[in-house]
Amino acid sequence: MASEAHAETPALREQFDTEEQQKDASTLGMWIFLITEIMFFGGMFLAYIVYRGANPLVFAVASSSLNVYIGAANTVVLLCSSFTMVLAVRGAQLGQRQTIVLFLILTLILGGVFLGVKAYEWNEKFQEHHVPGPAFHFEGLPPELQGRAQLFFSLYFAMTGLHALHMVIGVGILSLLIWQARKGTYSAAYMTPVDVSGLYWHFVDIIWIFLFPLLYLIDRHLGK
Amino acid sequence: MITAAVQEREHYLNASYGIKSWLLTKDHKRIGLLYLATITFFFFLGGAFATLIRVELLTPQGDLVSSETYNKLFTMHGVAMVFFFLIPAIPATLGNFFLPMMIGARDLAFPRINLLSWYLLVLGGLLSLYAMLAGGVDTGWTFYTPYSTSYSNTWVIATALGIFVAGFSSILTGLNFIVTVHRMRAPGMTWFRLPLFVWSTYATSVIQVLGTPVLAVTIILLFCERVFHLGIFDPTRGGDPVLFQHLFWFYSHPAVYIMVLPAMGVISELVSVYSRKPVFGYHFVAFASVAIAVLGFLVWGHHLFVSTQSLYAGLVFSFLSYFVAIPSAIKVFNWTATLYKGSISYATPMLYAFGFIGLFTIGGLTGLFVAALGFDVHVTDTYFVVAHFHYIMVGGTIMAYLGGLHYWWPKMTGRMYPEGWAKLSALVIFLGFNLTFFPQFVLGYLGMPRRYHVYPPEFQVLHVLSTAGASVLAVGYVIPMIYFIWSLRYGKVAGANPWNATGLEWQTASPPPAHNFDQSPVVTHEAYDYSTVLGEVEVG
Amino acid sequence: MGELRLLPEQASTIAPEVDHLLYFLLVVSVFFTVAIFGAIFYFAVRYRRRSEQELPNPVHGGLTLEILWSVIPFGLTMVMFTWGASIYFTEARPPGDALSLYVVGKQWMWKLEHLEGQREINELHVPLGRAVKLTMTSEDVIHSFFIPAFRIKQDVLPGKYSTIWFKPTKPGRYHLFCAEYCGARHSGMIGWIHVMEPQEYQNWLTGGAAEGTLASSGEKLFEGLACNNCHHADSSGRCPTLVGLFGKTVQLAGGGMVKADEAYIRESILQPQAKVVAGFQPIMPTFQGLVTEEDVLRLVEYIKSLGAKAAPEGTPTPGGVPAPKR
Amino acid sequence: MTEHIDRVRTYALVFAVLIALTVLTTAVAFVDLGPFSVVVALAIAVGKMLLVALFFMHIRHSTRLTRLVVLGGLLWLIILILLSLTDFATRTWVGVPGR
Ligand code: HEA
Ligand code: HEA
Ligand code: HEC
Ligand code: CUA
Ligand SMILES: [Cu+2]
Repeated sequence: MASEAHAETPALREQFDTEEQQKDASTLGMWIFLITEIMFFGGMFLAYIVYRGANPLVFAVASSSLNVYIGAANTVVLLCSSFTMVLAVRGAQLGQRQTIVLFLILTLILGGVFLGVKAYEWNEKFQEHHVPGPAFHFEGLPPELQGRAQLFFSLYFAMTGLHALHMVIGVGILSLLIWQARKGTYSAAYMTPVDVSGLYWHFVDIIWIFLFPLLYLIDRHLGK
Repeated sequence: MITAAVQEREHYLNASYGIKSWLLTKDHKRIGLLYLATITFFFFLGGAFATLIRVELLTPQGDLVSSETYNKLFTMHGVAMVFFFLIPAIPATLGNFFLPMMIGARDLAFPRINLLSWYLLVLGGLLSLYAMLAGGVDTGWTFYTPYSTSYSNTWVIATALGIFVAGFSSILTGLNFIVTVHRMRAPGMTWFRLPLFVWSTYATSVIQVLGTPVLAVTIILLFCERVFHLGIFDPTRGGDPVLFQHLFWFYSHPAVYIMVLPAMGVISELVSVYSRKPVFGYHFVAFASVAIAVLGFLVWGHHLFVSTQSLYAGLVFSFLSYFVAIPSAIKVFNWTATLYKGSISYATPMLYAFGFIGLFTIGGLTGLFVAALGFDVHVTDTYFVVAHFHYIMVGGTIMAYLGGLHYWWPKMTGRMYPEGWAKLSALVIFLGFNLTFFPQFVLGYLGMPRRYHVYPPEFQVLHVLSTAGASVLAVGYVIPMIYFIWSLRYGKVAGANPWNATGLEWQTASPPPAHNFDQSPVVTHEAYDYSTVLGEVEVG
Repeated sequence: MGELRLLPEQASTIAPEVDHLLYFLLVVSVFFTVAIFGAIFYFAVRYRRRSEQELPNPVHGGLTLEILWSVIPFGLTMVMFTWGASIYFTEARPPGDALSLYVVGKQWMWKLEHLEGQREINELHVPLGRAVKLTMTSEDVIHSFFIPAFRIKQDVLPGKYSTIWFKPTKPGRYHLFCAEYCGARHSGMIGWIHVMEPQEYQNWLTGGAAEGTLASSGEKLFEGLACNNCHHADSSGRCPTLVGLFGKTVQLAGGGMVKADEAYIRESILQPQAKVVAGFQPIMPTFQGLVTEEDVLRLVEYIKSLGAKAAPEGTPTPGGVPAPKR
Repeated sequence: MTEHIDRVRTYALVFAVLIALTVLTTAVAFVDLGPFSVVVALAIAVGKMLLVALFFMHIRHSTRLTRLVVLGGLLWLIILILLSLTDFATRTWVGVPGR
């Protein structure tokens, strides 16, 4: 056996020399993962810009049909969850097990609320026939502009859908963290998973910070 | 240095036994071998499709297969070769195996993620394979809409999802490499002491991380359009098929540098070792890798010159395309200059390196042809383009890959390959390759469109030449396959450093121990300082 | 098996230009290829390893050398860029006096229409020495209109118009290919371009059994679809007049201007509400689904001809139909 | 990297500003600002992003490398969008359909 290798613990895997090296590596890894996410959503932002530029009026009309108050409320919910998340990470930095668990659970609940509201909104779209496809119908637009309205709603569903998917994954991660935190896995010395999950959660929040104005707010005055 | 008795010593291959010890391994070296097996499979699969394509094109009529089948053949050929062979080829096999060793690390930063990324490649491969067996897919490897979303009734979704999953594998590999190079270098291993292979693999990883997600989202949107009837690219709803092309090529152009940069890294190693000289202009070659990675992201629109993309965008993209040529030129010149006053050995890997430099030059220069707007209008979507990219991908990357495989084979297995056979096959491959693809330049300029199942009879002579070449080429590829397997048992036992190479990977036993080094290395020299590895020397 | 050629026939004004660029590119590449192959070969022989323990002196890189071999190739590439771009510019802008023709691609055939009303499938007859401009669209997927002898190619997309032009310089029969993969019979989507002497072309035009010019069938459609109920020759009523519209710049409601080209007229018919003319109500119904792409082309041609009537300075074309204004 | 632990007050303050900005951006949407509607909405969104990234994601205390990674990611997003717009934004300039 190699003389240098040491017994492996979660706090220090055998490929690393020091805990600090390991923590740095994990954090860097997470950030790199997040920039892949930027590019992932970036593709859809590009599509959005191109189509909004080509059909400003239709997009304004279509986006005015979304409920701003629900959107805003959901933004607040998500921001709250970011706040509780950051407190959970802080708890982890201080090695306070109770605090971690408490705030992670709060974050989880808020994430759940966000998804619930999103589900409600989606359901509404189904009832209003605002879901792209053969049954699509958007009142107030002439038949030949229905297609372009579908373009808006296609983007709406793709963007909020993929965002929601990220939330669902986040909820999964949170559940895992809660379970582990309760077991007492995390301490001031070893809290990297909490830390990097926090990064992920905030990132998903940032995406929504952009989706909200783009989908709900811009050009409402044109839509009237 | 340890050279004695390979058999008794414990190394990564005999540290544990059984299928499970392989399928659950976290050792980057074993994972490298798992990749090797996987991509070899896909290479021969893609090669089988290529063989059928070439046989079909022997005659102008479509007499071997139907049009539908032919279209599936070139699609599956492109998909298998690009996504499941060439993109993972060098980084995931040689990179996985040697990158940690070259920087003096015990493993990659995230061994579990490394294993996961192999599983993802296999999963993606199986999905695509399933699609191929279930009925195939016929959109071309470029999946242009609206054909792929609304018209094709083949297995588009399974294939696309396969590529999506494989994309994750690629992202994770890239991420792992970047973190490893930043955080795991041995003491004394500064950035400018890194072997050039590490530099180029690092640059590749940057592309993988920044580009692949865009392909992922493009596939997701395609998926949503085909399955959920969303209408992102659908022209009947005001969507723009050219937007799809932008998104696709935003990834797929940089992806060609994913395919060639690691190859360039291998060549830098080979040229240095077999002329026993440090790579001429080390810093320039190192930075050229990074420059190619960055500039490579600015040129994707050169695939869209006749797509109804705006004239001005065409100008911008053509202009920027020429910037990528410069770092490539720098590399070629520096490799050539490295040979000057060297001590040049004709070992097989070096022959492949010569082949690479020559064929890459031809492929790259014809890249300049197609980057010229007025010229590309005539040759785009003809065999000229087919020849251009095969020159780089087959003549270039595969040559480098084979060169690297021969070079590191003793380290990986502890055995030498048979030199005579190896030289022979290198020669066969070189000749077969040129006979296959050179005529295609002429064909393309004459106007032979690509993806054509039947063609006007005046093109036949050149097609026959090409097919003849492909048969020679196939033989050339089968020979190494055989002798590599043969050498596992009967090859000469290799010492720790049969080539007198300087990389850290050569300072440990062949095959290496499970943790790579018995003692963590400390680096005190620049890369490629051959005076440190040759015992007594004759200064020449 | 046919004869073995190395270059395709040169049959348009663009073809020699592209070929000249090819020669330049070839010279540069052959130079570099020979230089590099030569250098490798020479060094490999001259400096072959003579003993196993040989250690050459390291040669260190020089900044001047690096700069030299970056700057010289860069200069050459800029020549390539400019040259290529200038040809591309020419290709992108059809001359004003070009003969107008229409192309509709569909899986897997080319439908071509002359202003005079002749319709052809997978064949196109054009006069020698006269610039020809094609306005193209597709009914389904992307195709690409490719004539190797003319060295031109342009994709043909569903839902929008694209343009290509050429000026044949040599009579004969040339391949027309579809160059963008479009499904099962992509390789069957081929045809012929016949370049004829102008007189012969005239005979061909008059000889064919055309049901009236493109514009006149457009006029019939215009009446049949009751466009004329709203659009009158003068701007009376609730609708803008279409006379003299083509080529004009139109003021849109809600600000913005648009040039009334083929694409705009097509959109006005299929998506009237997308761009509404300033001062008018968006009452025009859509004709999407009621008209085919070919019908739209006829209507467009009719509206263009209205433009020309109002502008008598338009030069008459061989077919007798005045050319559209520049 | 030595651990830097922010005070709860800092987080609470940032959080409060974020909520305020959300209310603001929603309210502004009902005012007709013409083309500035987009500008204001995006400016506020960018502000919020910065707050989340700097404070909640600790970029304030992070290494140079991490910052470089983040900036790189944003730069690449800009490349994707701007270079694509060289096409979409100039489609009508030549005045020939499809060029
Ligand atoms: C590994 C793969 C690889 C690599 C490295 C490249 C490298 C380059 N490619 Fe290629 N390309 C492909 C794979 C690759 N390509 C593929 C797969 C396609 C087709 C996809 C499809 O449609 O299916 C394609 C298509 C393609 C097109 C579109 C053609 C068309 O569809 O019409 C263009 C256009 O600009 C292009 C340009 C270039 C350029 C300028 C380079 C440059 O990077 C080359 C730089 C190298 C050199 C210049 C040579 C070395 C230099 C010297 C020896 C010194 C002398 C130099 C000078 C005088 C400058 N490529
Ligand atoms: C890494 C990428 C890669 C590689 C290695 C290759 C390798 C080869 N390619 Fe391919 N090729 C592409 C990438 C690649 N190609 C892509 C992206 C396209 C475009 C697809 C599209 O249009 O969508 C393409 C398209 C393409 C075409 C154009 C088809 C068309 O447009 O109609 C042709 C035609 O000659 C061709 C030929 C070959 C040949 C002869 C080889 C040879 O080098 C292969 C040699 C290898 C073997 C022959 C395998 C080993 C031998 C055996 C297994 C023997 C046993 C064989 C049998 C039992 C059948 N390729
Ligand atoms: C019900 C009345 C009506 C009918 C029928 C009608 N149009 Fe129109 N059309 C209008 C009005 C009103 C406008 C101006 C407002 C707008 O742009 O939508 C207009 C605008 C146009 C324009 C743009 C004119 C400009 O100045 O830019 C074109 C072109 C056009 N119509 C063509 C047609 C064609 C071709 C048909 C028949 C196939 C047709 N129209 C049928 C009412 C009509
Ligand atoms: Cu039409 Cu290919
Ligand atoms: Cu490219």
